[in-house]
Amino acid sequence: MDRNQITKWFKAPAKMANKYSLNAIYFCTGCGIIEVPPVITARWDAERFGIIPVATPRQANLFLITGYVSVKTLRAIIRTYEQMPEPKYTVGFGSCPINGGMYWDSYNTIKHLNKYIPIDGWIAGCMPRPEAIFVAVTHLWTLIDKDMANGYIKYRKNYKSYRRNQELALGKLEWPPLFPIAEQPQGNEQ
Amino acid sequence: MRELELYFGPQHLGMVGNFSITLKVEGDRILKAAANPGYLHRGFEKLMEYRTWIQNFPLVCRINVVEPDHIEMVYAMAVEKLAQIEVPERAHFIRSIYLELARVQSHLFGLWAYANMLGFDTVAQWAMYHRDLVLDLFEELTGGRVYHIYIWPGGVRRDFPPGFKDKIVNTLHSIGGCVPDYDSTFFNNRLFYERAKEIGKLTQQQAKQWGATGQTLRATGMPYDIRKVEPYAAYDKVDWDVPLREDGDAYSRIWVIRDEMIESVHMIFKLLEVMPEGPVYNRIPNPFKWKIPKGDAYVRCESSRGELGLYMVSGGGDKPYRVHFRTPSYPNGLIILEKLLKNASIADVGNIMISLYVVAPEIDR
Amino acid sequence: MKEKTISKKGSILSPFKAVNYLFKKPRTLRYPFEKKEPALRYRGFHLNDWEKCTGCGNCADICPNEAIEMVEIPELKPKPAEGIKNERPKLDYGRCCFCGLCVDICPAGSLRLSRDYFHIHFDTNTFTFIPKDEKSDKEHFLGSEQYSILKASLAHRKENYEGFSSDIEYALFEPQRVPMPEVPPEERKLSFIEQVIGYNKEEAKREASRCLECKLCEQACPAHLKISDYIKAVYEDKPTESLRKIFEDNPIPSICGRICMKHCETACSLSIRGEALSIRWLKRFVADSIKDYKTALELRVSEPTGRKVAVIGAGPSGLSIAYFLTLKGHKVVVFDSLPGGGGMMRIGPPLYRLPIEAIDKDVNHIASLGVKFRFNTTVGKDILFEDILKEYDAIHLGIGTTVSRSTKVKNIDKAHLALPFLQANKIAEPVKVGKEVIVIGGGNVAMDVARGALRLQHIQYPGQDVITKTVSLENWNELPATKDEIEEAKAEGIQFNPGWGPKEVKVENGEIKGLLCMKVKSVFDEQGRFSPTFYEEKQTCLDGDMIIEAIGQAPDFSFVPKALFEKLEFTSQRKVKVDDNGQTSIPKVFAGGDIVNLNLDAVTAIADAKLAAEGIHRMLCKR
Amino acid sequence: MNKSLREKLESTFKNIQVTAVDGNRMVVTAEKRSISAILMSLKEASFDHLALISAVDYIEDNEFELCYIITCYMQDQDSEANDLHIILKTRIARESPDFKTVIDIYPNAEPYEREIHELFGIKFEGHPRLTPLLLEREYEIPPFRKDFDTRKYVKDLFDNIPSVEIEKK
Repeated sequence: MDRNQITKWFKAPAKMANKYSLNAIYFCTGCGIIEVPPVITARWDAERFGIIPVATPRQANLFLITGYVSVKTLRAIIRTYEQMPEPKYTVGFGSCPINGGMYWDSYNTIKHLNKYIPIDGWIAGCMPRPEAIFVAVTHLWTLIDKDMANGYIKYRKNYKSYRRNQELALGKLEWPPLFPIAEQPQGNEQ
Repeated sequence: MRELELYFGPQHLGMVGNFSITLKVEGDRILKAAANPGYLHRGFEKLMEYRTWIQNFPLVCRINVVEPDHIEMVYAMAVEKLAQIEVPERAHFIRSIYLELARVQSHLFGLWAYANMLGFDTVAQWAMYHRDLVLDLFEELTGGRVYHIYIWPGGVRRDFPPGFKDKIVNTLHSIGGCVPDYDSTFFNNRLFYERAKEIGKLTQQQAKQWGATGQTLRATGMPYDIRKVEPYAAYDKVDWDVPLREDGDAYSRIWVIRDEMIESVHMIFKLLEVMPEGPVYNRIPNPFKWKIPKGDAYVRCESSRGELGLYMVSGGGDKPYRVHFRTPSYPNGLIILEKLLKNASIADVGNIMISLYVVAPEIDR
Repeated sequence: MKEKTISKKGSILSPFKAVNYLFKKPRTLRYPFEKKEPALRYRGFHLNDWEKCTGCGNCADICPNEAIEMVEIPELKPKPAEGIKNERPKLDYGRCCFCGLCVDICPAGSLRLSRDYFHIHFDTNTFTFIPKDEKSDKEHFLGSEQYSILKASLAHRKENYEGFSSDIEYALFEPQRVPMPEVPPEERKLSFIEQVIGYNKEEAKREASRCLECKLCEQACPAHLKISDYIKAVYEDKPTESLRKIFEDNPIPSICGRICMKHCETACSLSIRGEALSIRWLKRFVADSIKDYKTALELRVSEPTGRKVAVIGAGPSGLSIAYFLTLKGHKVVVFDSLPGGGGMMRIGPPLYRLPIEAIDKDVNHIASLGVKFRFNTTVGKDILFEDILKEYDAIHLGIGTTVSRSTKVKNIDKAHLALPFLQANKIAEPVKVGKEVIVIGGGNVAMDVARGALRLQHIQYPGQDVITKTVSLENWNELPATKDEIEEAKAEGIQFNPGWGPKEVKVENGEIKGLLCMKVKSVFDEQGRFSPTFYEEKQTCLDGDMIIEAIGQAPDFSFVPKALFEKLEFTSQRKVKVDDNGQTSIPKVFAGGDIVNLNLDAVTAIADAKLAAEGIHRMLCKR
Repeated sequence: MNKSLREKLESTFKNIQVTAVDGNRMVVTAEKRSISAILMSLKEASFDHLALISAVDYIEDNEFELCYIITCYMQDQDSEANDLHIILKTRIARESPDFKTVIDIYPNAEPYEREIHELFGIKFEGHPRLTPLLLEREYEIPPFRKDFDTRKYVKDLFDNIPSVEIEKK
């Protein structure tokens, strides 16, 4: 740790704490999850980077969207994402959430994940290797440092259009909006 | 006590894979369980109708991320059967070795999941580490860690790289050397016995009735293994045994997994010894013009979880007319799991599910 | 079925054996300080060698995910004749699944996968890129000193880091062509039997199945035939449909299927690492497998327009334009001094390459459409050009090059000229040849002459020792004749003397005794014009009792009246100048074939005719 | 076994075609109404493992084909039925895709029939729960039918969802 790092700890302790304790939500959304067990176990050991899997979204601040997202999973992902406390970061794994990947013509997978929830970083590969996951984490650190991993703020600000897209893909959503939507002043719980 | 409905998954620590079970519980006791798959449904069988024969080859392995290799194998087998393509002798051996490596890898993954779930973290770490060593072998052979895209119609995609035989032997020896440690830490551990014995018990009659295959069936004492019943690749070229257990509970199933792994390693050694030299690939026709005559075929192979079948219909064109995969997790996850969970306790859901080795993407396809 | 019995319950203490792992070295890879190199076959990001890549687009066609798109690169120059497009693949890593099918199908072997796999970015637009490699992109491919994993991305890659690459053994295309059955050289040199036997149905189908449908050949073909379509039809066992596709652009497939210069096969993407598709032989197969074109094609001739077109010369361009214009409803009359159609095809290619029946098949079909042929009619002698000009609405000149050039060295008047020699052999009484024939020239005509002379020698002196040799200015690598021709001639026993220029013909007692030659210094001058220079002191004498000159031909415009001829404009390469419609500087007069183009072959003549047919049709409709 | 089973089937049931495609495979084509009886008799003949129920949409014939793939678990080592599999095929009309469930014969038919109901829209009479299995959205045409064009569907639905970034002010 160089001197720069130490001064950062003094200047922005919350940010530093955030970035070095990324708690990843335990949710196997797609096939990229197969590389997560090696990453969190002995061979690669993600704890060196401060990443540990946690059981519930309430404890998590990192959401690894591992691969393709089917329509049914999208509902679960949105639910999970909305339950995570801020600040929260999302990383999309592999080709599929970027532009559909292998399943570009599937009737049941969504093609551009960033139309439905904000994504802070994407990892190329099908699927990304453990090394790429680590490098992605270091990139995420940089983004957090520079305040560029601001997906959750985007989500709050543009919630209306995110919600509209979610409804377009999923039909009616059974849960109330997370943030107030200006034009339709419905109940704004949470 | 009041009945209530409990949603188990898809985001749940006890759930491996994107799968969910709706439980109707009374207190701790499960009255009724309904599997709720579909979180990973991509409509493979529909997508394949839109892709040419060779374009399907990289697609199919994505059906099952834990063990993509057997899916490649059934696809290649079905195409070879429909198009009547001969496979060179050496390719048969390479396929067998490769599939057995895949079985070892997949069982180690299953062991990780099971040990992790039962709280044997040490064993889980070992299993995942050793699985990674097998993945390194795959990477060397095929160029991919997880999706190998290696067995294609007509043979295999590349021959062994130089010195690969020794690498297999070395890696498997180093994994095999740890078997006593696994045994003492996990398999012969009293805690494992206590936590798994009599959990999710299945009689042979029930297993047959509900369409079980693989170690779910073999743990009830039925020596049903496609590699013996209808030998494919080079499985009839060497001598090997089908590991069996009698009790049909989670404990037996995990023991069968262990024995199978060891048997696979022995089989690989035997296959490496008798493997002939020669070509490994009979060139398939030009992929842009390749048409397969009208017909249908059902082929099957023994994946690490049971019978993996593929029913494929060709309409005489450059694309399949219909494909349907019979995946072993399908009866395991949708019938047997539901039946076994009845009257079980909530704490045993993960135990039963992982001992049945339910792999969600395989069910959803 | 061992260990069938359930093992013991186990001990609660046994797991403590694992304690000894506390004293072992940790297995964790301390990434990124400790690294594990990806395997040599790793399938990472793409590399593309832009110099090798032809832009054929096979990778885009085979991609199951439509991740590859061919994009035009304006900086690159397309070279259609060599089969190179200025398109290069563009990858979308939001689609790619790293399966490597694109690598296995790449005919050039230019597309490979590297062992790089890092690209992490917050912007999805950065996931599309046009792959290059370290050869053409020094900026983004860095040496190990500058390369850092933490910065690695599609724009920051390691050089010389190739992974999964193409292997011809495992390629998805078939590099070997189906061998064409031929009469062996020892047998064929004894007579004028047709050398190539032709594919049967099975062989043709097998050969057609090799086509990758990249259509580079269609660009290279001067007449732009729909090659991949007609080959596909051959593969699908639909010869009629195939013939229809051919006739859209080429009305003389039986001729072209034998003697075409196959520009298409040079461009064929299979030829880069294997053998080109036998496009010409497949065309021949289609033409031969259909007995009667007319019933197969069911061509419909348009309503008569009442316009009349005169075509001078029944060669490939004349036949083609007659065909195209007749279909459009014009009345066409073809004049030719020879007794049959085909023009140069009728006299040039010897019988072992192009039998008369094959020519007549095409000519008769065109005649059956209503084209009137007036053979044995020499324009300028039997009918005057001026009269034709008056009588017809348009005239097409497809007269070809009918006068053989001569070297004009000393005593050359004793030698024979190529064209009369070939013509006599093919459609008249064969020439009496000597036992030792010298052919001057290194082009295809010289090969025809030499191989024809050799056959005549064997016929006229059976069982005796006979020799045919060629002398040419160009050396081995520059011989203008095609490789196949040279190989076949060599196999038959023709001797070659490249790099020698004739000085004089040695004559004793009025009989040829040999040819005195000088060593050639250079053939072309600095501007690339033909102007040979010689080492005067290095001389040799070739023995021989007969000399045939085959050094090129010139057109014969003697039938054109002087006043008109002066109006006729020529290009700097001594070719008749035509505009975009195929029209010469004389109104109403169009031209095509060898007098217009530099390729001097049949298929280019057809291309000219197609253009002129459009031009004439447009002109006639306008009035 | 192969031969005698074939003879037995042909003698018991009328209007069925039995073809042995190769050594270990038998294709039985039967009419809709005799399917349960055939399955019953096959089960008695020790073919106790229903491996798969599949449906194929033959849109040109305006019919669905249901395929029951039946093999047998090893009963005894010498049985020849061991490596034999039988594909039992029947056609049903596309307009009225109704069929009877076979759960009473093979209990493991349940999820297969449920899936076919969902993806092909074939109704199985007597099935205890024909609820959605895999799909989340509702489709006008069941997605595995040949007239459902997934590429068009994707274009119409997913490609028309606007991206969020554009609207940002």
